Amino acid sequence: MISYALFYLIAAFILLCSMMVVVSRNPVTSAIFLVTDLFFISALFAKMNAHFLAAIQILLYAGAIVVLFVFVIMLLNLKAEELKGARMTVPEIGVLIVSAIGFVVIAALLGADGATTGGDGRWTDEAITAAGGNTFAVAMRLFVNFVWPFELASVLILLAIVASVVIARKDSLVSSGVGSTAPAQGKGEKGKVAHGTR
Amino acid sequence: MEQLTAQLNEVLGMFGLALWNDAFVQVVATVLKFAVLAVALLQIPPVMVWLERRAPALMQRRRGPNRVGVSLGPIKLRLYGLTQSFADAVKLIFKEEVVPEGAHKAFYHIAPIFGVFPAFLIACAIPYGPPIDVFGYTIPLSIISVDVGFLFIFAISSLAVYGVTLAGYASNNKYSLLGSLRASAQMISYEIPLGLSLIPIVLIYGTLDLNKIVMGQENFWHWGIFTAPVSFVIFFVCMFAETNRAPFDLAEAESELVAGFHTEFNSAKFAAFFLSEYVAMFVLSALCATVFFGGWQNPFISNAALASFVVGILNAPLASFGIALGAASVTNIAALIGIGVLALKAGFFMWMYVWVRWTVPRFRYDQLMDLGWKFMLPLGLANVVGTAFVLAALKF
Amino acid sequence: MVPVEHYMVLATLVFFCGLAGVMFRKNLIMVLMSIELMLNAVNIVFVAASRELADLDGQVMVIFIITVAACEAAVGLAMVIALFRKYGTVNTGFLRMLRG
Amino acid sequence: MNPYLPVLVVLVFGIVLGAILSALSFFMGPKRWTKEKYDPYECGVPMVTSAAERMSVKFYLTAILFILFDIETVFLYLWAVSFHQLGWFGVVEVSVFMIILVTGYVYVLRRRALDWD
Repeated sequence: MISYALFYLIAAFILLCSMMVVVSRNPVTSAIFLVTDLFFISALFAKMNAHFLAAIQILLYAGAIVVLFVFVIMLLNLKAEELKGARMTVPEIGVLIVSAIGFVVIAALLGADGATTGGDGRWTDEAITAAGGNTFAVAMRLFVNFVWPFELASVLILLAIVASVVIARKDSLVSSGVGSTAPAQGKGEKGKVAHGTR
Repeated sequence: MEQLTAQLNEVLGMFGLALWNDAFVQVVATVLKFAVLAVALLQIPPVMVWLERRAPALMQRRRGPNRVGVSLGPIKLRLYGLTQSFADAVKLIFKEEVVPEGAHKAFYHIAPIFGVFPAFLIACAIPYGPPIDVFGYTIPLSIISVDVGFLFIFAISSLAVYGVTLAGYASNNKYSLLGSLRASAQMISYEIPLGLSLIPIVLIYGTLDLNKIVMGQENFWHWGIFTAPVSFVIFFVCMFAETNRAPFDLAEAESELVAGFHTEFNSAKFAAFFLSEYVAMFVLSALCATVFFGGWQNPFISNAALASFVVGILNAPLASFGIALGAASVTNIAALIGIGVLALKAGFFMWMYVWVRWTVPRFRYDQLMDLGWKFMLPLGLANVVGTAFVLAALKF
Repeated sequence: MVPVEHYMVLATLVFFCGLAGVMFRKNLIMVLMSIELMLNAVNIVFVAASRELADLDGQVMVIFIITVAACEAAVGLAMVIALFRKYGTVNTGFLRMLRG
Repeated sequence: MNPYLPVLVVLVFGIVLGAILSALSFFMGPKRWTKEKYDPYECGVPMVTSAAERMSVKFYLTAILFILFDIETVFLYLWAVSFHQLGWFGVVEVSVFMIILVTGYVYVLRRRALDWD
């Protein structure tokens, strides 16, 4: 009984925070709502005995990615009132709710009954605790059965490092308009940029 | 009485609990343990403030506060200024709260909360002593015993950055915005070496759970500092950087940015930031003691042996009062000894904070970031690889 | 034990919040944040399915999803900074300038 | 019961404690409004420009590289837990992973992206 009540409480909070992330005017407010949203999602993972993922969700998502979002928002010093017209109008929110509920109803009607087949059915809760805890089981699974994706993940991270350093550096090639054809145009570009960031 | 318990059981049954069944005991134990821990943690800032005034004074051969004391009726107790900082705490609560105009109201009130609750959460994850048994229930002394141990502490402490960032963003003050950005940039760039420094410990003891790691350090020579000395060096440096203390306190240095991110916060909000800083300091010291200095294990005599020795001595005089201390009290006394030992070790590191603060000059900001990115990170990576290869060579 | 369909419905609703954020918000950073929200909805589905089918591959997939989401956020925000430096604004209104 | 029940209890208490502490002086303290008191603190100099002023891109680059190296730390934690069972296979696998990431780190150093001016 209590696990049902707990699930619906957490689900309600998740939906509330997701709505607030999308609807709120000030980007930092929506970033903080995203953090609380991630907190409740990690509570959901903990409820499903995915302990490692609950910790990772807070560590990587709430503690790193959304910190980057807050940094960029403060770096570009976006003010809520500057974003006139950036708010979601009421009809748009209406479309959101109608399409969400509609999709769920249609899926239910078509008899989509969630995941029922395909798993190897070995890793029940008892098997996981017997094998030495959720973290250990996930680690063994990752390093033995997912070797190639694991190595490609590091290539992906390397790619992201190189890309973000090239794009974001102050005098990087892209942002100083060197890519455009005529250098003169580049200077004009520079003029506009200076004007742009009043 | 029976009718009352029956009703109570019926109400509790609705929550899947029953009087004194396992879950109910765990909830009650958690609440009691948290209450005791919260009271203990709330005492730390005033004592530390007194230490921060008294210790540097004695280091510089001048007298720090040494008059203020307590007069209990006829007895005049001279406490060398200790009660002064308790009076400060009370004053902070009754001061007026000045919210600067133009400040972002919602974040101004939320920022201290984001500072305080992570500190308390990770304070609960540290094992303070061996399990005690009360009325037949053995209750572990770490309030949160999750099997992801470190990762839980590492994840929740990465949330503390929001307290700093929001504080700077909310107070409509250029300098605190710059201070908060600098402080949060420093905290995140020292979080990676902190995380990397604990990986060799997991490699050696094979588990993330702090209780098991303390068990693994039963033998004095298996203490973390002997098995992973480089990790201790990195962790020790990152301890100071993570809490914006000592040589790394540029973000709130008086000479640089007045008070950094919490310039505009006064009275109780300032006390909240103060509390979260000192609690974070205590937690990192306790973590360092737990991981590198054997937690609640004392060097050569095991706690249980010491406890049975103490019980042996106490039994003689107590026998006259007809009280015989049974086995349960041995484990409880062993737990008390464990708490004392851990408190001693954590206290030593708190003293290190004060000691280092008054001996090492402050870093410039680029030196600080270079040390983090260009020295600590490669050292951490090399340490992980080194430990792995040594262990692999030994074991496989 | 909560049936897995409830988790699927929750994930769908969160996904649609993210989708609406991507479609209706005019600020690029809000679009990226909504994408993070959609990825979280996918994470919920994966973990719920992995628990229902007693198979750990779902949880391993979530780790890779978080890696991809982090790299995507990093590079995406790098581009947003470059665009802000070039056009001075982050609203999607400046896309009209690309018209030939 | 789920080992995370105490976490929930402590989380609620922590937030309540933070809220009490944060709001304490709002209720307990006096409220005397004077204009100067409410100006942001500028060491006494009256404020010149509003607080919104551009920050250097260095903070942003630090945050990006923090994420990317945090992922590496997470993968290393996963490996550290399963080190004894994986044996040499695991060591080789993760050292390839780390070699690729160290090249990324060397790239960042050579591009001097992290130099604070």
